[in-house]
Amino acid sequence: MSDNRTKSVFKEGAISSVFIGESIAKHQTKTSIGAHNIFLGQVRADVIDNKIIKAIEYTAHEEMANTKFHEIREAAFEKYELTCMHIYHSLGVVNAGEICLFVFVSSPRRKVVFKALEFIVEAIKEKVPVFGKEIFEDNSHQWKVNS
Amino acid sequence: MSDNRTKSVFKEGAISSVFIGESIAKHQTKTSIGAHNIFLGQVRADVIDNKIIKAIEYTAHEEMANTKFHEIREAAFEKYELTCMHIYHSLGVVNAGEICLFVFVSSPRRKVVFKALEFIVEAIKEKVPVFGKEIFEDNSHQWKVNS
Amino acid sequence: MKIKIRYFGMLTEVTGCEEEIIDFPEVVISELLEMLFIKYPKLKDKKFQVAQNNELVPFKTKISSKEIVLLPPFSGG
Amino acid sequence: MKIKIRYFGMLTEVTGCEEEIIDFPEVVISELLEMLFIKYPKLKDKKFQVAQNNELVPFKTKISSKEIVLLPPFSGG
Repeated sequence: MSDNRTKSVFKEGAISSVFIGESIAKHQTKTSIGAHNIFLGQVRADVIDNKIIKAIEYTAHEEMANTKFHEIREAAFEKYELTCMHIYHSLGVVNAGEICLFVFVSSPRRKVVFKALEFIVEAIKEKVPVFGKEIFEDNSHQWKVNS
Repeated sequence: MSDNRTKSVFKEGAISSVFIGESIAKHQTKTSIGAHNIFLGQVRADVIDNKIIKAIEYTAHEEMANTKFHEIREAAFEKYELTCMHIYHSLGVVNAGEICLFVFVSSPRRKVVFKALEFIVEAIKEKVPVFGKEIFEDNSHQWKVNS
Repeated sequence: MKIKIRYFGMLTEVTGCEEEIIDFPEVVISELLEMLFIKYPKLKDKKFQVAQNNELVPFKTKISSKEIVLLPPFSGG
Repeated sequence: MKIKIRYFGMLTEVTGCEEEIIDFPEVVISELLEMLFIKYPKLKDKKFQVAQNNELVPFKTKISSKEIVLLPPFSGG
């Protein structure tokens, strides 16, 4: 049931709420699923030294990133009883308030989805070579650091 | 920032994927948010003694349930740094594959949303007087038991 | 004293009703339950909790509300 | 031996390029880095990891690929 393992993860620009809604709708034919858990990363308009972040521009080492996404997916299916899993990450410019990361796990039972989702999100942050350039309203920038 | 505390939780029938997508869209003006976490409960078409569950009919002690939802919301805002929180639960008939529970938490930072969402979902299951009647395809039924 | 008693979920199948008003002279919930067990012998076999004023209460609690609620195990979500 | 070296994120601001091909006689990544530190003195102050064949490798690893990648701290999501 670990379908869609080879679908591409990267999407150009922001991930729309309509796309997320449609992804949810597609799972309503899978009647063995009892619980979904969805993580969304949204770009914050942080203020640093009186300058506001207006967007993040994402770049990635795509070949290595896809290898890592695949490994994370395999590890999660191995560790947790999941019916399906989808990961989408933006490349290019994502404005403040827009969504840059969408992770979606589904399982017959709820307890597993919480653990699986956190495992996947933390692994993405740690292991996938994606780089965020935080762009201020005056078009200056700094490089994003994950905490 | 703990807005929408008094909105009603119960919705008649299933919760649509379009409604969920629109809820996500509404949060894109809140640019202090960095992470959303969404739990969706979906009705499973379980097979019991060769009979398939086609739907669950939910009833509730509504006054007590609303009191409990309010207490859970207050406790979650107290315990975790959340920007907003929304809970929706179906009443009436929800067919297999449809969504009956939608819990949505948002925070500036990701670590807190995982803990907060699990806390809220477990509290709902434990403390809110909602009752599921599992209806089989032959219209016989049994009463749902949470595990 | 007239008390409204409400039943939910599977308990409505034992009592055949969602609510009823009973004229009841006693003051403790457990005494009310004893009376209900006589009226509905199968109720004794069911797992349930009692709420008054929107809060679960122990069976030894005094009745302080005009409405007593019998709730089977919760199964939301 | 000609090796393609690729840079990502903030490192591209130090090197002024995203990739370059260097003719390099040595066999260990740390030796390649020593050469890059001479070419780009500011690179020494940057935190980065090295990948070859889509895997992070220690600096003492032998070069076994035509492509070596320098990656600053990851900041996806």
